[in-house]
Amino acid sequence: MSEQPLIELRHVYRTFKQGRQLIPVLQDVNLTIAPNEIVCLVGESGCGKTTTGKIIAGLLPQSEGEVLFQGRPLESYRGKERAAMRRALQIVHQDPFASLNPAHTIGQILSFPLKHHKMVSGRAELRRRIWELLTLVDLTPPGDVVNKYPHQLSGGQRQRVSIARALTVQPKLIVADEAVSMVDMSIRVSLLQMLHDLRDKLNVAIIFITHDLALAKYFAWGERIAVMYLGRVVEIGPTEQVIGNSAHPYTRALISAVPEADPIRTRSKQRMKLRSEDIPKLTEIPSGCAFHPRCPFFVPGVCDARVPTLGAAEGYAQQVACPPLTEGLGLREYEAAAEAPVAG
Amino acid sequence: MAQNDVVMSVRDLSVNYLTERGPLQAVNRISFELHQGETLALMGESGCGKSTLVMALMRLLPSNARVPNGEIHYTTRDGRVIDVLKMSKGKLRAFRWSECAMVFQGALNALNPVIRVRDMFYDTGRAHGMGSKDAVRERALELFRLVRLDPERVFNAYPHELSGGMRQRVLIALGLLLDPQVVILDEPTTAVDILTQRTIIDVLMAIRDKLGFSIIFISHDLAVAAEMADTVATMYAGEIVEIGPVNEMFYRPHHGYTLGLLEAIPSLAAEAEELVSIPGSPPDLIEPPPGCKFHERCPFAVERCSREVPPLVDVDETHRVACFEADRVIAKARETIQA
Amino acid sequence: MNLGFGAAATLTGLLIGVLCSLPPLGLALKHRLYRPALLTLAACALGGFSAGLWGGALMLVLMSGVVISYAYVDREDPFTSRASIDEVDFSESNWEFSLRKMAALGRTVRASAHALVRNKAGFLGFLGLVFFFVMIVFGPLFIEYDGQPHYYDRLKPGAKTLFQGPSKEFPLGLDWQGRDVLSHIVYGGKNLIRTSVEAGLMTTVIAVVLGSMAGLLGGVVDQALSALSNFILTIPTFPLLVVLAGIITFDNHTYLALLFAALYWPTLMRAVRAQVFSLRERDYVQAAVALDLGLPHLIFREVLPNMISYIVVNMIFTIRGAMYALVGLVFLGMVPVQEPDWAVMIYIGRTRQVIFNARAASMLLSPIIAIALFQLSLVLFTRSLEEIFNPRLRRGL
Amino acid sequence: MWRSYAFRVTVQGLLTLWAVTTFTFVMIRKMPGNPVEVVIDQLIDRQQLSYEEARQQAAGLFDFDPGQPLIEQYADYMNKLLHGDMGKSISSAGTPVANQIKRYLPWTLFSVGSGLIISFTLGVLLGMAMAYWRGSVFDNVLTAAASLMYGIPDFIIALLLLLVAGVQLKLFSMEDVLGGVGQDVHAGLNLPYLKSVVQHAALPVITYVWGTVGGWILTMKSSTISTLGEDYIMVAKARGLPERRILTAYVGRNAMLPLVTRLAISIGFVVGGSVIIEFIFQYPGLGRQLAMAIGTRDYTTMQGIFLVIASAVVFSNILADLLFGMLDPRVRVGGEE
Repeated sequence: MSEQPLIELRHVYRTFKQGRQLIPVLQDVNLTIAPNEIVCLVGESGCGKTTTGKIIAGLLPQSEGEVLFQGRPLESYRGKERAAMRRALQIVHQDPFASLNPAHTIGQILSFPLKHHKMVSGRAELRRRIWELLTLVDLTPPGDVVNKYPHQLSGGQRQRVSIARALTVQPKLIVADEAVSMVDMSIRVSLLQMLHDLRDKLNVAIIFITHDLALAKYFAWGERIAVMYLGRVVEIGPTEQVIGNSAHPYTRALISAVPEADPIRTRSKQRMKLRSEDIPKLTEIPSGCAFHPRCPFFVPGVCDARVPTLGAAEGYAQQVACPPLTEGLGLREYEAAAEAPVAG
Repeated sequence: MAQNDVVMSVRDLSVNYLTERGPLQAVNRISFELHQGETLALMGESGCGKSTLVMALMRLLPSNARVPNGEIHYTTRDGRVIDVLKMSKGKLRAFRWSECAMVFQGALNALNPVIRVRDMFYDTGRAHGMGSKDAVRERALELFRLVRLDPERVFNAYPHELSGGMRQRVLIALGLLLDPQVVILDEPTTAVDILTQRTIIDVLMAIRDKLGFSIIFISHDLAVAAEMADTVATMYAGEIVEIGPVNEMFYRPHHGYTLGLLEAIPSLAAEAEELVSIPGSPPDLIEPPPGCKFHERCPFAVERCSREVPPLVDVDETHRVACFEADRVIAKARETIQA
Repeated sequence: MNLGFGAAATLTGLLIGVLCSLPPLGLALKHRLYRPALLTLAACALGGFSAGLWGGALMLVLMSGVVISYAYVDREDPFTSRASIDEVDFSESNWEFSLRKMAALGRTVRASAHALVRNKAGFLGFLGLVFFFVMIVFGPLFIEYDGQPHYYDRLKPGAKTLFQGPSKEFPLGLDWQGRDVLSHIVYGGKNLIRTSVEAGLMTTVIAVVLGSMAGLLGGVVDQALSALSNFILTIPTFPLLVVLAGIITFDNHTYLALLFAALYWPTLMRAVRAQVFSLRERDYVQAAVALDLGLPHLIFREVLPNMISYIVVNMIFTIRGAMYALVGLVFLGMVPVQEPDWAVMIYIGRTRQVIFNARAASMLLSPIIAIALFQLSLVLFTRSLEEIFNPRLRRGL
Repeated sequence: MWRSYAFRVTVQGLLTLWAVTTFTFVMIRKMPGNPVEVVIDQLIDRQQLSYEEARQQAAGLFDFDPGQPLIEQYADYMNKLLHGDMGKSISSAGTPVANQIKRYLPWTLFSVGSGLIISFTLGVLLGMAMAYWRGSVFDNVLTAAASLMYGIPDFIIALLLLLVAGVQLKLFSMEDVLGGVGQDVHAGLNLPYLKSVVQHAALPVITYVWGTVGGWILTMKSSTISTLGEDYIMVAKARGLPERRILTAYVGRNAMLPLVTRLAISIGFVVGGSVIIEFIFQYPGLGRQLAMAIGTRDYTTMQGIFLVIASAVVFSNILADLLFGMLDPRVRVGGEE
């Protein structure tokens, strides 16, 4: 990519304190997002995708490593530049019921950032801008919602307001953290399509965080997907490749496990058998590749010996963190996997 | 009885909630039959009445709910037919769990946090005269093995010591303790991770085939229904708008809402796809719209839909739909869905 | 001439009130809003009468808002237009803008009034508080304070004995010196209530400031404040007050209130801190942080509006606690006796052994019932407060 | 984790206790109107002593030498305290404060303690019943009654009891209810004595119950209501468990959890929360003694009683923390949030 990345994570670590224990939530995460790009972060609960999103949005400092915005570390921004940088990075949360302050009307919620950052001059322009924003997120006519309180709107409408609020400050990047998972499925798609349209119209990049592979595939078609497991990115690359020609055994396991809304196909799908169904606790992350105790392609002495880093693998266009693949050993089913699955 | 293997037959069942603004029609004139060993999936979005319906089947409705009309007939293994809605309190208590058990969403707190898992099994066993604690224990450990849990450890654990997926499986085991004929599953795979969801689906299907009970499960996830169900019913605004065998429903939908849902679900297997969402939002159930409740959001709606309520009519022996424009829907479905 | 609080409960005050009612009244009549017009007149007159220019002006603003909110309903809002953005006119004159703001204020007032009336227990409490307010402010207009002792040789005119039960002439009877109990009730609540309210206000201010500091800043500040509050919470408050009273002389009511505040703040502070902590994690606060709206916005726009009912309810309970402690101190004789005062009436009842005098019942029961009623009103009133401050309940306006 | 949790809680409590002791110590010595000077003045006044003589006598009374530097006094005081010596009373010259406390504490413990037990039991039972039959006449009447009781301060109730039931209606004679025990009975395990004790404690106990039961009722009701809404109650019903079992192990136990902590904390206030009530009923408890000590400027007694009250609160807080850990398995294992 000749263009300078919008956001770059370099060896980012994040730990949380729980009692006296330190819990590593993110380990050595490297990620670049180009302007106007869509990247999906996919993974199960506890894989660190939300933490990554919060760090990118500037809501959480990293414990170690660097986060660069347009080539400079976030911490190096000062004064006006810092304010502009903060505004450029916005977040849309998962829960439409918690993301809007119940004490204010929709009009007020949108006017606070517009007024505070002097994005508009004068009342007429303020109201014009609110009208514009509400139309932009398909809340038409705006008069139906502008004077309402959040509790008077449906979940989908609220999520649109959240997006409009993020747009008030003309961001360059929006982190959408499970932004549609609590919305009814019949209207999810329209929200996703709206986000796509906004990306095209307003030239923003979107980081879309989800646990739903099919949704990620739909949203990031033609873009990139990163799969995370226990605080690390295990596979990243073009969506068509990651989904259609997955490299990492974990990604393969996920894809084989997902049921499909197609009775014949879903019943005839090949399921991958894991060696263990237990997800390790974050306090006891296995050595080497964190997936090795469950991985059916486990190679003793390789997978549990060294922590894999993302790299190219033969036959795959994406990057993958799997020693047998990156070191050219290839995947061979582990003998024990043929036996009965281990009880949970 | 027309068919001998019907275990549960629901006719014309309605449930209203009393609210400040007036009665809310949560379930409206629903009828269906559940056969032995059949898995029936009730599909629908939040607020469509699916939870209310299954609560009514076990008479677990909250105190502000009323059942103005309807019948629920249950056939026991020895052929007796029970009217669930007319049962006395004592008989109802015996009916619950031993004939018809329910698996609640395990990620929420469906297990009493202050007592051990084993005590919940003992309680249930004692309440239904299962004999000694040892008998309960033996059965529980056997069930734990079936649902792929470490029997001894889980049996003596407190709920908070178990992960979400494990709790869900404990609930499944608890539901099967008394070998019921019907098991109701409430969103069994919602809010659990993908790989855990896979385990639960596999476990459920394996023990269903082994023990031979019938399942009614409610979910908003079409994919799970596609995988597990024999029969699928779509619910919209308190009504069953379409019901039929799983392949019929997924490949030959006759109702605009069923088709709409199918067109809104992304698939992993497909290449780049065109998805369409259903415009608008579900209607107010206190003052529902006249005619077909879906007509305001339906691309197939004609003038008649806003006047008359479409009756549930047979498409064929097993497939029924409540839509005036079913022909146009199926024609459209043939274009978009390739089986 | 004094037009401020000095004009309270005088003809001037009433006149101020009526004058203040004229603008909204005129507007209401012009729009044929007769019920609001009547309410306006009553509210403004009462406001002026009870607090002079301050009350009158406040009512003038509030009632204008109410009237405008009725009259403003049909006004066209550009947001409702379905035309394209270039065809809609968003400009608004200052006059229209202030009208819109006034109408919003009026709607809030109306919603609060509805919420107040909706909860029966809360409304009862409100009426109780209004009763005491009216009694303290307007009582002196009609009842003269009877502070001089009367003795058997010169009984109060119209009295038969020193301790006289309720009669037509003396509705609450006479006390141990033959003085009119009613007058002591009317005059004796002011200091007690004022000190309690001051204590409640000070406690709330201290608790909210420290609690928000602990919650928002965290770290060392939080730990230090938590340790301090834990320490104070461990000390039994009332015995400490009693001990302190043995050492210091409480002759200044504001000092006393301050002392209460110094001992009572930890409970509320911990609650505020916990609330701030939980609110800080809310998504909408996080969004405000991401939008870089600044600390004042976070405190005053995002956090406080969602805590206000909680804080006010707690303040009322603190007022209640302060009054309890105050009466207790007086009862034990730990505070210099200053008449007229409800608590002092009970204290005298105890020290003069009239507790056991069956005829003195009225003199003792009157302040007891007054205190009980006031405290009960406070507790009941809190029921309405939650509804008043909850935006979810402001529907349909 | 559980061990260290208990340890942490205990250490915190002891630290607080130490802080309270030091605070009282400094307060009594450094507050305006120096109590030592007050006593010296009194002695000069009453016994016509010279200042030096009075100072020495006062020092004897106070059990510390006001002339010493504060830090030495403090070391001395703490040393004695650790050996269970709380000094001697000033007003009833020579009686060790510890003895006085031993004499008055049982009365307070008996009256407030039984009040607390009755009040808690009543509150829990009624609150739970009200939550079960929510919206019924029974619930509405009791809710109103509970708010009423909760709204009125306890000493007001005590006075009303005396005035209305005693003085006006003459339901009992003052001799039978005021004080700790009748004068014509001999202390010991005999029936007349016990009867007299119970009779005299009746009014204070009724007052405590009246003043606190409303709070227990309302808390238990709301706690039960929120428990009844939990999924596991629904599951228990679906499992066909008998009502009684659901009521005890499922609803009761979970609904009681928040109340148990409050009960433990209340136990701490049993010792000190009764000054006014004991005063009104002339009940020979610790609270009344504290008030008397203040009235007579008996600083050593004051300090001693205060310390007892504060330690009771500290220990009950520790108890509350530990008890909660025992009842709720989630706290027991995790120990952290």
